[in-house]
Amino acid sequence: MTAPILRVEDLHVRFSMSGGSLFGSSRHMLHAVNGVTFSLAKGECLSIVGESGCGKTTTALTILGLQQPTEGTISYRGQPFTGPNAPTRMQRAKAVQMVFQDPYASLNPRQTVRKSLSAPLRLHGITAASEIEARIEVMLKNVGLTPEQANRYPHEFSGGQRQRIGIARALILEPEIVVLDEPVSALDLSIRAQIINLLLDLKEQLSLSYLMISHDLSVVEHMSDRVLVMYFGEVVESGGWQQIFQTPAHPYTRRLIAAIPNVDDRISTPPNPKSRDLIVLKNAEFGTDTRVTPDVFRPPSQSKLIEIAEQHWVRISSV
Amino acid sequence: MLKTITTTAILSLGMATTVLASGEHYGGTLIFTAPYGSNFATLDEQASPNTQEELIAQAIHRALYSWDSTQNKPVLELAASEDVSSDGNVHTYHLRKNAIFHNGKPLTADDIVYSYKRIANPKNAFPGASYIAVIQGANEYIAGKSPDISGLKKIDENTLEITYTGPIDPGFSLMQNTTAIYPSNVKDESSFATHPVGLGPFVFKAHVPGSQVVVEKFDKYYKEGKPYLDHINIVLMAEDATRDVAFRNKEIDVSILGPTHYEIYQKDPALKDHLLEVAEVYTRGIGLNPALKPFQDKRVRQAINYAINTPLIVQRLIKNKAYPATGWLPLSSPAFDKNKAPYAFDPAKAKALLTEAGYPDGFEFEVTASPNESWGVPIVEAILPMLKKVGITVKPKPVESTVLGDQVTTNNFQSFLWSIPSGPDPLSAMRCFYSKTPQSACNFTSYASSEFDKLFEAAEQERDPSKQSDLLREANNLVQDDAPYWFFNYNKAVMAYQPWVHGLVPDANELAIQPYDQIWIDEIAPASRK
Amino acid sequence: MRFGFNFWLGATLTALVIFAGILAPWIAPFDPVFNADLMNSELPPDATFWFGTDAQGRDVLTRTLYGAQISLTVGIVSQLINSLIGVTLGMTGGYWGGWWDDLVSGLTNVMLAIPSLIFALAVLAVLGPGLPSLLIALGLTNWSWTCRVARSSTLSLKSQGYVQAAKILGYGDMRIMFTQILPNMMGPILVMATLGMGSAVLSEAALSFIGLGIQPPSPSWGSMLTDARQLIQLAPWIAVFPGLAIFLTVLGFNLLGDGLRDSLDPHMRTRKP
Amino acid sequence: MTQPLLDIRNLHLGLRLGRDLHPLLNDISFQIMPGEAYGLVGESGSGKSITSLAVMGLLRKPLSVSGGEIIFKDRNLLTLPKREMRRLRGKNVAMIFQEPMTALNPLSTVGRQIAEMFILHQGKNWREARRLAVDSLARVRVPNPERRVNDYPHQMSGGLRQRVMIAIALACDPDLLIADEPTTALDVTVQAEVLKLIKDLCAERQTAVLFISHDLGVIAAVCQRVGVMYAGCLVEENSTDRLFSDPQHPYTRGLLGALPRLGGRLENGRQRLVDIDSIITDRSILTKTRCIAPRIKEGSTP
Amino acid sequence: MFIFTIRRVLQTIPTVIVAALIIFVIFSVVPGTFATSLLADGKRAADPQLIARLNEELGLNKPLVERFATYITNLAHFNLGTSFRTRQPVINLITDRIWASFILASAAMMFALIVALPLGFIAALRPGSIVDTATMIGAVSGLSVPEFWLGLVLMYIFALQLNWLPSFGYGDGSFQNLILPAITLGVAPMALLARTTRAGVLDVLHSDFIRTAHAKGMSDVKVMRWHVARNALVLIITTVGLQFGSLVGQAVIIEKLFAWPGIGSLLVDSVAIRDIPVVQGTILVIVLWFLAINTAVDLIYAAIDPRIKQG
Repeated sequence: MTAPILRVEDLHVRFSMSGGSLFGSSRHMLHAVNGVTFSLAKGECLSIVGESGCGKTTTALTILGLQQPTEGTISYRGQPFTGPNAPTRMQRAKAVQMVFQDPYASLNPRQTVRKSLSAPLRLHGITAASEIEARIEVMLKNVGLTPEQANRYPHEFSGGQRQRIGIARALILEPEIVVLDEPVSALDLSIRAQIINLLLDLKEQLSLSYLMISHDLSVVEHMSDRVLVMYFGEVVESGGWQQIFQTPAHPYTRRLIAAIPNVDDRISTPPNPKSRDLIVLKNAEFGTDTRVTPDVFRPPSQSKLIEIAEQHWVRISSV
Repeated sequence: MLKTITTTAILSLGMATTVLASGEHYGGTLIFTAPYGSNFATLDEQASPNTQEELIAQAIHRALYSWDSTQNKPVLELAASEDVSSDGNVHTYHLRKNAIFHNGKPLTADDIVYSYKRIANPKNAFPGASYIAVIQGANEYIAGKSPDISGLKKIDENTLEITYTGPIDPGFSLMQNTTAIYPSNVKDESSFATHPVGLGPFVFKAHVPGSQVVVEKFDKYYKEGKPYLDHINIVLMAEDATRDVAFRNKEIDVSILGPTHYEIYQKDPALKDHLLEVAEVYTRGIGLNPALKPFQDKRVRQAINYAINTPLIVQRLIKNKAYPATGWLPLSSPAFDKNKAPYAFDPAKAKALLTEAGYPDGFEFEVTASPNESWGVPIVEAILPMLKKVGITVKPKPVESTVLGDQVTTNNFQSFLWSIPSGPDPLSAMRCFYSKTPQSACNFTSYASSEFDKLFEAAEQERDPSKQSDLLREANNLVQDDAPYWFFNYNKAVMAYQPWVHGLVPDANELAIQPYDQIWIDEIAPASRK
Repeated sequence: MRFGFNFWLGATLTALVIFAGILAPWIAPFDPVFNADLMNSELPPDATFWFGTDAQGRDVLTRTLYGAQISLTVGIVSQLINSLIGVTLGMTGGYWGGWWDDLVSGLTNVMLAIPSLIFALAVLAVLGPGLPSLLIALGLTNWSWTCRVARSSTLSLKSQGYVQAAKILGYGDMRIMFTQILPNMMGPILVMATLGMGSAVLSEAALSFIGLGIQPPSPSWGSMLTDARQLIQLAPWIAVFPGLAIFLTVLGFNLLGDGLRDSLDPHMRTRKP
Repeated sequence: MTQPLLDIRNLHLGLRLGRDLHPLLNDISFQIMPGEAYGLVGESGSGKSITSLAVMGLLRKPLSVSGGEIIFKDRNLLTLPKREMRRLRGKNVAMIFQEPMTALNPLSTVGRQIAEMFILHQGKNWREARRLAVDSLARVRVPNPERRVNDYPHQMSGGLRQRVMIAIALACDPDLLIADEPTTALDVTVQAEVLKLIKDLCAERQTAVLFISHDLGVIAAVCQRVGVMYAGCLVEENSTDRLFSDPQHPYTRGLLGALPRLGGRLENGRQRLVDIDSIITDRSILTKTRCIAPRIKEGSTP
Repeated sequence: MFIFTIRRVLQTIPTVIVAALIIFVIFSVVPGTFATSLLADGKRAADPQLIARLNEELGLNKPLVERFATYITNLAHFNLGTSFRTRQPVINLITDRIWASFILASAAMMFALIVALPLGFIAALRPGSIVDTATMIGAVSGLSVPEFWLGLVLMYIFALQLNWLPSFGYGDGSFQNLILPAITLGVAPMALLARTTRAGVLDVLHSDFIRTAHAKGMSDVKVMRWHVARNALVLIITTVGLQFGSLVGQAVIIEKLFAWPGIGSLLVDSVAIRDIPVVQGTILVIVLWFLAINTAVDLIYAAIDPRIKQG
C-alpha cells in the first residue's frame, strides 16, 4: 500500500447547543467527533461505519471543509487542510469531491446536466468550449450515460441515473479523493448493484481514493479496503476489512455485524442485551484479560486505542 | 362667535323659514354633528383654535363679546354695557350680574382677569394669546417680562376696565372661543381639559373620546327662558359619506354638506326643503409667487384670471356650493363691491395678454395644493385643460393640508391653492396685501403696491365705518385689478337639518356653529330625541 | 406542473389588466387628463363615453384603461423593491447566519410589528404624496414576509446536496446564492410577490382614501374610487368601473398567486395578513 | 388443510384518472394461513404497499380496485359495508407503518394513542384504557411504561416509537398484522430488536403477519413464506428457505445476486454484482410466470 | 413554562426599542409642524408669532439629538409624552380609546373565525370540488375589495336601505353599532383564515398519523375530533395571532369610515396635524399590541404543542 495522501489527526468537532436558561446563554457542547485519527492511502477505499449520530458524517464534512474542526489537523499530501493555512475552496475542490446520498436533492433542479458539469470546469479556468465539451462527453461515458442526455434536466432522469450524474459531477474536476456518503442507500435494489459496480470500476480506472460513509455493512464489506467503526464520536475499532469482518474485536462492532439480517443466516438472533454488559477481550500485548465496558449510551470516558494485530486497533477501557 | 337671529337675506337662497316667536318647544335631545375630524382635541376651549372644539364651546362657554350676524359685528355678551374713553383706548365694562358659572360661582371681574392671564400665560402657549395681545401690557406678559397685564384693571366685582393698545374694536378679538371666560375658583386647571366649566347655556355631562360629547341644560343660564333643549349630543363624524347615510337614516339631526351631497340633497324632494345656506367669509384662490418670473408681470397674472372659466368650475365641480369670487373681499363683507365685475372668461384676451407679456408659447408652473375637494387638487385638475388652451402648463404638486400651511408661510412655492379668511373684519382682511405685513403672516404673494399702502393706511386711521369701507373697497378693487391671485370663490356653507329642528341661523363666520340656546325641536321628532 | 381552475381564472384576469395597461394609449378613446371638459361632467354611459364621464368631464373608460398602467406599476414596482430587499436580506441572513442573521431577523420582527399601512402612511408623510413616494412606501413596508420566506427557503436549500456540492466544487458564497439558491426559491418568492401585488393595489386605494395615494390628475383607480365615493348616488358609474377594475385585478393577482402556490407546493401555508 | 386467514384472489388495482385506469397491480393472488408470517418483497413501485393498503381498505381517492376479491375469514373485504370494515380494522387486521416519526400524532401522548384502541374496540372508559395502555407498553418491552405512557412521540427515540406503533397494532390481539417496511427508518441494531419483538409477539399469540420490505435479509429473518413482487405482479412465491436457496424466477435470482451479502467477500472474494437490467431485458423469461407485465423502464414514471 | 414565558416576553424588548427608534426618526423628518397644521383647514389667518411661539414651547426648535434623548428618557419612565394639541398625557388619550379598538378587533376576529373555520374545513374535506372552488373564490373575493368600499356598500345596504343597523359610531358601545364595522374589518382576515384553515386541514389530513387513526378503525367523525381538529388548530393559530395582532393597525380606515373612536382614527388625525407625541405613542401601542398578541399566541402554542421547548 502506498503512502497516505490524506491524514486526519486527533480530530475534534464540538457543536454548541443553546440551552434553556432565561437568556439562552448557557451552552451545552455536543462532542460530535472526539479525537478521530486515520489516514487514507492512494487508491484505497476507507469506510467509516456506525449508526446515525456517531459522527461519521461530521468527520467527512470536516475533510470537505464544510465544517470547521474544533481541534486536530487534517493534511493532504503533507499540506495542511485546516487552520490558518487551509486551502481555499477552489484549491480544495481539486483534491476532494463528494457523492451524495440522496440523488434527488443533490442535483440543482434548475440546471441541465451540461450546466452542472460545465460550470465547475469554467470556474476552475477551463474555458475552451471544445475542451469542456470533450471532458463532459468522456465523463458521461465513464458513468454510463450518453452525451445526448446532457441537455436534460434532473427531473427527466431516474434515481440511478441521477446518482450517475452526481458521480460525474464529483469526478469532473479529477479529484484524488472522493467522499461517498451512503452512495447507494437511497437507491432501489436493482440499481444499487449497478452503482456499486460503477464506483469500483471508476476507482480502478482513475485510481481514486474513496472515503465511504455507510451504515450498510454488507456494502462496506464488499467495497472497502479498510474500515473504521465509530460510536458516539469515537473510533472504537479500525482495521483491514478482513480483520473487521472476520475477527471483530470490539463488542460494538460485533453487535453491528450481528444485527444485520442476512439471507444466508436465515434468522439471526440479535444478541441478548444483557450479554453486552461485560465483555472480556483477549489482549495479546498485555497478556492479560482486559475488561471492556461498552456503555450502551456512551463509550467509556477513560479509554484508548490499542493495536491488537497489525493495523487492527480497538478501543478499550483504560481503567 | 356667538349667536343671534339673522337674515342676510340675500345670502340665504332657498333657505327654509325658521319659525320663531311662537311655537317654541321645551325639552328633547338634539344630535348635532362635528364634521371636522374624528376627535375633540381637548375640552379646554382656551387651548384650541379649531372649529371642531368651538362646537362644544358654543354650548358650554361664553366670551366677553359675541358675534351678531344681524348687525354683522361683534356685540357685548357678558357685559350689560360699556363706557369708552374719548380716545377709544379704554373700555369700562359693567358685567352681567345674573351670569353664573356651572359650578355655581357668579361671574366677577376676577374671572375675566384670571382667564385672560391664563390665555396669555407664556407657559401655556395658547393660540388665543395673540387676541389678548390687543390689551395693553399683554405683550410684556406674554414675553414673560411682567407678572401682570397692565391694561387689565378690576374696579369692583362687577366692573372691569381694559386699556387697549389703540382705538380698535376689541370685539373681534375678545369674541373668540379661545378667549372664553373660565371661573377663577377652580384649583386644578388641568381639569378644564376633561371637565369644562363655563357660563354657557349647557353643562358638560360626558365625553366619550372619539365618539361624542353630551351636554345638558343649565338651569341658571343668564338668558331668561333659554335654552329650550334638555340635551345636546355632539357626535364626531368626519366622513361625508357616513354622515350622509346617518342623516338619511335620521340618526343625526344636522349635517354639514359637501358639494356633491349639496347637489343630491337639492334634487331630493324629501331633503331639499331643509337646507340652510350662508356665504362664509373665506376667499379661495391660487396665490402667485412673484419669485417665479412670469408672475412678476401683471398681464400674466390677469391672463390666468381670464383663461379660467371660474363660474363653470363653481357650477360643475363645486355644484354651486360657492360663489364665484370677484376679488378678495367676500360677499358678506361690509366693504364688498357689488358693482365690480369679476374677470370674464376670455381665453382670447388671455392669449393676447400673454403674447404681450412675452409668453406667446406660454410657460409652466406648479400649483401646491392639498386634497381638499373645494379648494384642492381637483380644482387644479379642472384648470389644467383650461390653461393648456392658452399654452400654460400646470403641474399639480399635491401636499398634505399641514404641509401646505408650512410651505405657503415659508414662501416655498411657485403658486398655491388655498382658502384664506377674508372677514368678517374687512380691515384685517385687506391687511394681507399691505406691504409691511410679513409674507409669513398673510401677505403670501409678497404683494407690494404703494398705491394700495396709501389707501390701506388711510383706512386704518379712518374711524367712520362707512368711509373706512369705501377706502377698503377701493383697495380691494386695486388688488383685483393687480391679480396677485386667481380669485376663485367664496365658500357657501350648507347645512341639512331634520324637519323637527328649529332655530338654526346662517352664520357667515362658520355655519356649523349654531346658537344652541335658541334651537328647539318640535313634536314630530322621533322618540329617541324626546 | 398542473394548474387548477383558480389559476387560469387568475391568469386570465391578470392578462386582461396587462393588455389594458399596455394598449391603453392605442385603445383608449380620449386623453386621460386633457380631455377634461366641465361641460361634459358626470355624463352617464352613452355611445361616446362608454363608461360615462367623471366630475371633471373626463372619459371614465379612458381613465380606467390608463389606471391599469398605474395599478400595474404600483403592484409590480413595489413588489420588485419588496422582493429585492426581502430576498437580499433573507437569503444572506439564512446563508451566513450569525450576527447578520440575528440582525435581519430582528429587523424583520420589527417590521412585522409595525402595521404596513401605518408604516406606508409614515413614509408617505415624509416623502409627500405621489407615485414615486407610494412605490417607495409600499416597497419598504411588506418585505418582511418575503424576507421570512427567503430566509427559511435558504435555510432548507442550504442543506440540499447540490448547494453542498457547489461549495465542494469551489463556488464562492455569492455565486452559490445566485446560481444555486436563488433560482430554486423563485417559486415561493413569486407567489409572495403575486399575492403582494394584489395587496399593493388595495393599499394604494386605502392610502388614497386617507388622502395620501396617487395624486390627480393621474388616473389611479384608488383615487378615482376615493373621489367618486361622494358621487355614488349621483353618478354611480364613476365609482363602479374603477371599483370593478380594482376588484378584478386584485382577484386576478390573488387567484394567480394561490394557484401558483398550490401547484408549487400544496402545503405552503398562507400567513401573510 | 386449514382455511387461509387472508385470501387475495386475482386482485387488480389501478390509478383512476378520469375515465382511464392506469393499472398498478395485475392479478395478484396469495394466501396467508393463520399464524403464518408472509413476506412481500420488491422494489419501490412494485405494488407491495398498495396491496397492503387495499387489504386495510385505506386506499385514497384516485386509487381504486378494479377486480378480484380479498377474503378475510370468509368475508370479502372489498364488498364489506364501511362500518363493518371499520370495526374490522384495528381489531382483526392491524397495521404498522414505515415512518414511526410521522405515524404518531405529535400532539397526543403515546398512552392516549394506545388507549384509543381499547376505547374503540373494547368499549373501555378512558381510565381503564389508560391502564391497559401501560400494560401494552410493557408488553412491547418499553422500559418504565408507567412513566413513558405520558410521553409525547417527540420525546422518544425512533425505536421506541416503533414499539409504540407495535403496541397500538397488537393492542386488540388482531388476527393479522400488516407491517409495511417497519424497520427501514431505523438503525441496524434497533432494527434487529424491533424485528425480534414483532416475531416474538406474533408467535406468542398466533398472529399472522404480512411483512412488506425491500430488504431480503429482513424478510428472511421474519417470514416463513415469501412472495416476490415486480412491476405490479407477483412473480414468485415460495417458502423462505426454498426461495432463497433455489430461486426460480430470473428476477428473484437477479435480486439475490444484485446485493453484496455479508460474509460473501470473505467466502468467495469480491464478485461482480449482478445487474438486474441485463437479465430482465430478455423478456421471454417473464413468460414463466402467470403475470406478464412490461418492464417499467427506469425513469419513466408511471 | 414560567421561564419560557419570561424569556418570550424579554425577547420582545429589543423589537420595541428598534420600533420606537424607527418611529421617532421617521416622524422627526416629516415636513410640516403642529403649528402650521393649525392653518390646515383654511379657516384661520396665519400668525407667524404664534407659530414661532408654539415651536419654541413644544421644543420643536431643539436639535434632533436632544429631542431624541428626551423621548427615550421619557420612554424609559413609561412616559409617552404630552400631546401637542390637547396638552394631556398621551397615555390618557390612548387609554381613552384602546377599549374601542380592542372591541372592534375582537369582534372582527370573532366574525372571521366563525365564518372561516367551517368554510375552510368544508373546503378541505372536498378539495377540488365545486364547493371548494366556490368557497375559495368567495374568500379571495373578500380579500380583493377595498375596505372602505366594502364598508360603504354594507352601510348603504344594511343601514340605509334595510334600516337594520345603525350606520356609524360607537353609540354607548352597544352591540348593534359594532356589527357593520366588525364585519367590514373582519372580511380580510376571514378570507386569509379560510385559506389557512383549508391548507392546514389538508396538511393534517395527508399526514401519516391520520392514516394510522384510520387503520385503528376510527370513524371519520372521531378522526376529526381526536386528531384533525387539534393538529389543524396548531397550524391555524399562528395566522390567527398575526391577524388579530395586526387588526388594530389595519382598522385605521374602518375607524375613520364608521367614526369609530379607536386608536386608529386617533393616529390618522394626529399624523395629519403633526401631533408627533401622540403619533409615536399610538404606533408604539399598536406595536406592543401586536407583540403582546403574538407572545400570547406563542404561549398558547407552547401549551398545546408539546414539541415546543418548555423552559
